[in-house]
Amino acid sequence: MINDLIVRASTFSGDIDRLFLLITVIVGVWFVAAEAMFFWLIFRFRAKDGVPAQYVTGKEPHLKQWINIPHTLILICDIIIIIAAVRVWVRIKQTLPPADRTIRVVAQQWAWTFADPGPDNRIDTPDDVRTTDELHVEVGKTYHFLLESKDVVHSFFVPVFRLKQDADPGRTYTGWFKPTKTGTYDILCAEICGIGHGVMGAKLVVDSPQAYRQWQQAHAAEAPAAVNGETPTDGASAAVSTLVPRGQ
Amino acid sequence: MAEHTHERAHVAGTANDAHHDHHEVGWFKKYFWSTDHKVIAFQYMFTGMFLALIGAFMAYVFRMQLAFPGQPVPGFGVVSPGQYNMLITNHGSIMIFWVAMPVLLAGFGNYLIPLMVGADDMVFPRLNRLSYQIFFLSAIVLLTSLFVQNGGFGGAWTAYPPLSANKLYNLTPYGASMWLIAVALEFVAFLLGGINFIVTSMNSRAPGMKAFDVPIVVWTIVIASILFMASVGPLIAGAIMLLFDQTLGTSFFNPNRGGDPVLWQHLFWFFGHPEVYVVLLPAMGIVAEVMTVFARKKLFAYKTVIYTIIATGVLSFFVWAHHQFVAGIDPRMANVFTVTTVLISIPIAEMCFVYIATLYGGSIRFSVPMLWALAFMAEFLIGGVTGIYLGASGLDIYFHDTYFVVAHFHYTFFPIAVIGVMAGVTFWFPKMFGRYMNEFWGKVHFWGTVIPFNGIFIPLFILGAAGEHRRIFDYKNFPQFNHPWQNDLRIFATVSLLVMLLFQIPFLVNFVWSMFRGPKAPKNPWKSNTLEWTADSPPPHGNWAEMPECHRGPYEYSVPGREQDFWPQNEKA
Amino acid sequence: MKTIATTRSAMGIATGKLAVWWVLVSEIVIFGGVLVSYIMHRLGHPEWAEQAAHTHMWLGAFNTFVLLTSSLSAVLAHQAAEQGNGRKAANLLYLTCLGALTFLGVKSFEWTNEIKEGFTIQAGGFWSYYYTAAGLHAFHVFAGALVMLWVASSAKKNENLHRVENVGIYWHFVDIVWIFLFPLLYIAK
Amino acid sequence: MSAHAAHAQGHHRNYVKIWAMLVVLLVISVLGPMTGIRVIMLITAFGVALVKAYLVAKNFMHLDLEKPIIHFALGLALVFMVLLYAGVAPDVQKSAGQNWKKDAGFHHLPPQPEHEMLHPEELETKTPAEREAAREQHRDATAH
Repeated sequence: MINDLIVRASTFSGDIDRLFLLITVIVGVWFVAAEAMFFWLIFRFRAKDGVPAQYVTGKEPHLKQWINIPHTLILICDIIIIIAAVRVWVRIKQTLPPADRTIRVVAQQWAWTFADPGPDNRIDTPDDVRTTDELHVEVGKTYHFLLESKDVVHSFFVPVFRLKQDADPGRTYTGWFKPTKTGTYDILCAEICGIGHGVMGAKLVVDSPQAYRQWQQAHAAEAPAAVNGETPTDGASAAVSTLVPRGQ
Repeated sequence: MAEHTHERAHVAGTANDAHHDHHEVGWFKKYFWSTDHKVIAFQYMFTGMFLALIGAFMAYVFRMQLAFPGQPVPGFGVVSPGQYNMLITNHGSIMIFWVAMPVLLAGFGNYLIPLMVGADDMVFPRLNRLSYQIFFLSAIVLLTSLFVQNGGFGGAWTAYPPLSANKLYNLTPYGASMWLIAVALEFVAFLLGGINFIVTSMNSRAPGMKAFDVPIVVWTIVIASILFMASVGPLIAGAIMLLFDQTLGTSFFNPNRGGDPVLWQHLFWFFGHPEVYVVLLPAMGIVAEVMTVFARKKLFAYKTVIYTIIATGVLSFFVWAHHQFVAGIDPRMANVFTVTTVLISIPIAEMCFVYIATLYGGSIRFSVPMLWALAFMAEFLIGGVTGIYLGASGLDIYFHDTYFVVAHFHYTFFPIAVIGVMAGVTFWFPKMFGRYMNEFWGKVHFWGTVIPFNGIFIPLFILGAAGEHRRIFDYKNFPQFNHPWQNDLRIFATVSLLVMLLFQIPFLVNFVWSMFRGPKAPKNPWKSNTLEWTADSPPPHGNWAEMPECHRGPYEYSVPGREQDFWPQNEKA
Repeated sequence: MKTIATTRSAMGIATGKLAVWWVLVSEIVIFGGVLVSYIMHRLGHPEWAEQAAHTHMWLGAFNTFVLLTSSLSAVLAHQAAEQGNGRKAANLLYLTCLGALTFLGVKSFEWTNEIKEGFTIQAGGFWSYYYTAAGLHAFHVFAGALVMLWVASSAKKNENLHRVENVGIYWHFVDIVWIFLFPLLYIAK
Repeated sequence: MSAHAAHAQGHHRNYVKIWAMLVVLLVISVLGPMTGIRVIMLITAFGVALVKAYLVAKNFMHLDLEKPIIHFALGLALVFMVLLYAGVAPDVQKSAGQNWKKDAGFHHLPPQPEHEMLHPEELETKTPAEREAAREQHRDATAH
């Protein structure tokens, strides 16, 4: 149902949509049943003069079962929902498939900074391609992202990937996604981060392999020069502490 | 058991000149410095209603900004991003801490507990007055925080550090600290108030009133006070730490100097989730009272409701991190919390089923309080049901901090703080003011509120499912959310809000007019059983000349073999 | 002006004492919040131990002794109040307040030295928790002393003797909090 | 038996004797850590603290004579604190988890000077017009 509203562009976005469907079916059945019973009782037992209300203590077995049976059925439905949800959670958040490419995502007050590993496909090397507010990824490749924040809590949210992970300052988060559909989409900050929270969007471009290689070549050429001569020290802090060069 | 049989109210005079022996108190002493639990209840209720108008105005402003971005909002002007954040932060804070809590917990608690347990007042009247004064001070501090330099605090009602801790990040140095002090004062006020509620309902029950003869609304308000008291502690500690981070430069939540921002999230939500049950339970209690009276029927299973209330209360301490699934907690912990979160739906579902089952075999009269109570049950089911989506950790990855969450918690908070409260106000109005409210205008207000309410938040469910994230002042920066159909949904929601706000005017007029000029109401207008209906309307200081005793449970309606279909608690067998 | 509500005791517990127990429930969770956060950080940050080495363990020990003694005088005051001897109860309460003042005096002496040595509240994670936890406790000691003076003033005239027990219970709780604070702040090095 | 009679029975406790035991325990809890052995330090410092707390609660606060509802309420508060610890420690106490680790800006990153902050108008936005809009928004946000 969600994919009518927003396109699926990653491997696990289908899982989340199916989980949504499963919960909608289970919860929808219970909701309709409860509301129907509710309105039927209201209509059936509306005040009719001369017809007094009944004295029901709630201990009568034939009435108590109207509570106990739904009670146990809901418990079963809850267990089904829990199992389905945990399976999706484990697949997305707790397993890291081997990565074809690792990118670094740094959130700061009101801008996203991305570091693509560049032609040598190793992160934190001089040939990294750093861009602001624009992330190019290659369709069909498994990506790991190292997510950090430089100041306040932000949240790396890519609706088309159905992916969200908060970036708490002082921590590095590792997650993965695998794009399946080319196109230009949005990256959002889903945790309030001050006045510029509303302008803190970034562009996600899922390229075909050729387009991606072209983009990488074009940017890799100017990347070393762009880092204004300062030799980036290796290690995680390199990408974080150097202020963002004007990569386009 | 208490050995006194016939207590004389300390008011020497007979019922009608109950004020006789009191020296004639001045206007100020009677309304602003009174220790009478009914006057303090009105103080809480009117402060809550006044702040509800402010909260509603804020909602009006930022919904207009969302529907027509950039255009000046009539009555406010152009909304800048900083103002937008301030408006949503303080809309959330005001509606939860300064409207739902005072009206539901303190307003109804103060008014109903002494009357329903058959006491003349709270056990500590002066402490009760002090708790309102601290609450009033907290409201003043919050409202002034909106007008200080750089504006009010804009870091959301959850105030996550380092945004809330570092003035260079939130750009509202004074607003942030004043907001925090206001919230801390409000906690102190409700701790003091809570002690009064718990001890009064535990110790001051009328002779003969056993634990299971106490009406459900008293049970719910007492258990809500206990939940609040047990859950607010760590957040008071957190608030002290955050205030020191803001002002003294300590490093509790500053990651660069050894602190940890996730600690605040945990301390906040350890309080946050029990807090939503603190406001839910009194509303469920009010709905129980109203439903049983207008269905003329005994509550389906009194003990089951008590056990589900206690089960919900205790379980609510095990679920807090479902607010933080993607906020950086360890993914293995998320599995624990998704299990407890989805399982907490069982006691609540059980309670709803028992309420629905109470209607079976009833003789339902659709007067205004019953309409509100039934609407509460119908609307709250939507809120409860959509909670399962967010409790399922896998799905929360997508839905966290989107409008789906906003729509979900409005479908729980709105029935609690507006529909439930309206059920209570319209039901106890004759007792509070001795006059009837107008039935026709009551129904106009009812339909005019409930239908547009759905018009506001059903579109938000759809926008949320499309991935629209919350707290964004202008969606034209995000092409994905700038489609015409999304803008139309936002406009539809805003127009529904305007219609709903317009329909509040008939209520305010009806409320104020009926208070002075409504038709007189007898002691027991709805023919119900609980003790407050045995006192005069409005009850004098000290409530009864001769304190009532309790001989049976509160829900003995339509007992076979009796000509009347109700049996007041104080009537001898 | 006592309401009828206060005279009733449906639970069989005196209203004042029941209220004090509920106050202690809320205090347990407040101090619990600070201590749980502190314990987590101490276990997560072994390097705080060298910051903690600068606390004066002997002053902490003496303060513990002072609070234990004031707990003794508080319970003796309660015993005297049970026997109806309001004057003796009031004197013992004044003795307890003297213990509170000694505690606060030692603490202020201790803090001024530490701040002079440069260990202010901003000096590091440990010091932030040290001043917040001990400060919150000292505030409760001070508030307890004030309430005790108020209770003693009416106990002197043999009135409201039940209050002596209630303030005693609160005082023993403040003592128990310090019994846990002492090893956490001063000994865990 | 009403609470009052229970108190009479509670009188015979010799409070001074209990006080003396508490002082002895205090001395133990101070000398224990002197030995420097970590295990002894833990037992004496915290074990003794628990025993002292038990003594004060039982004898001075007469908790043993109190109604069970009080024990239940106090116990519940303590259980909630243990629950708070169990729920929060995996994130705050540990320095790494399944998909996260504390590093950037936590340990080895030099403490960021408080005043190093990217002002909104310096924010690198796409076109000069948008840069101007961001600058104007900031001025407007801090002006009102």
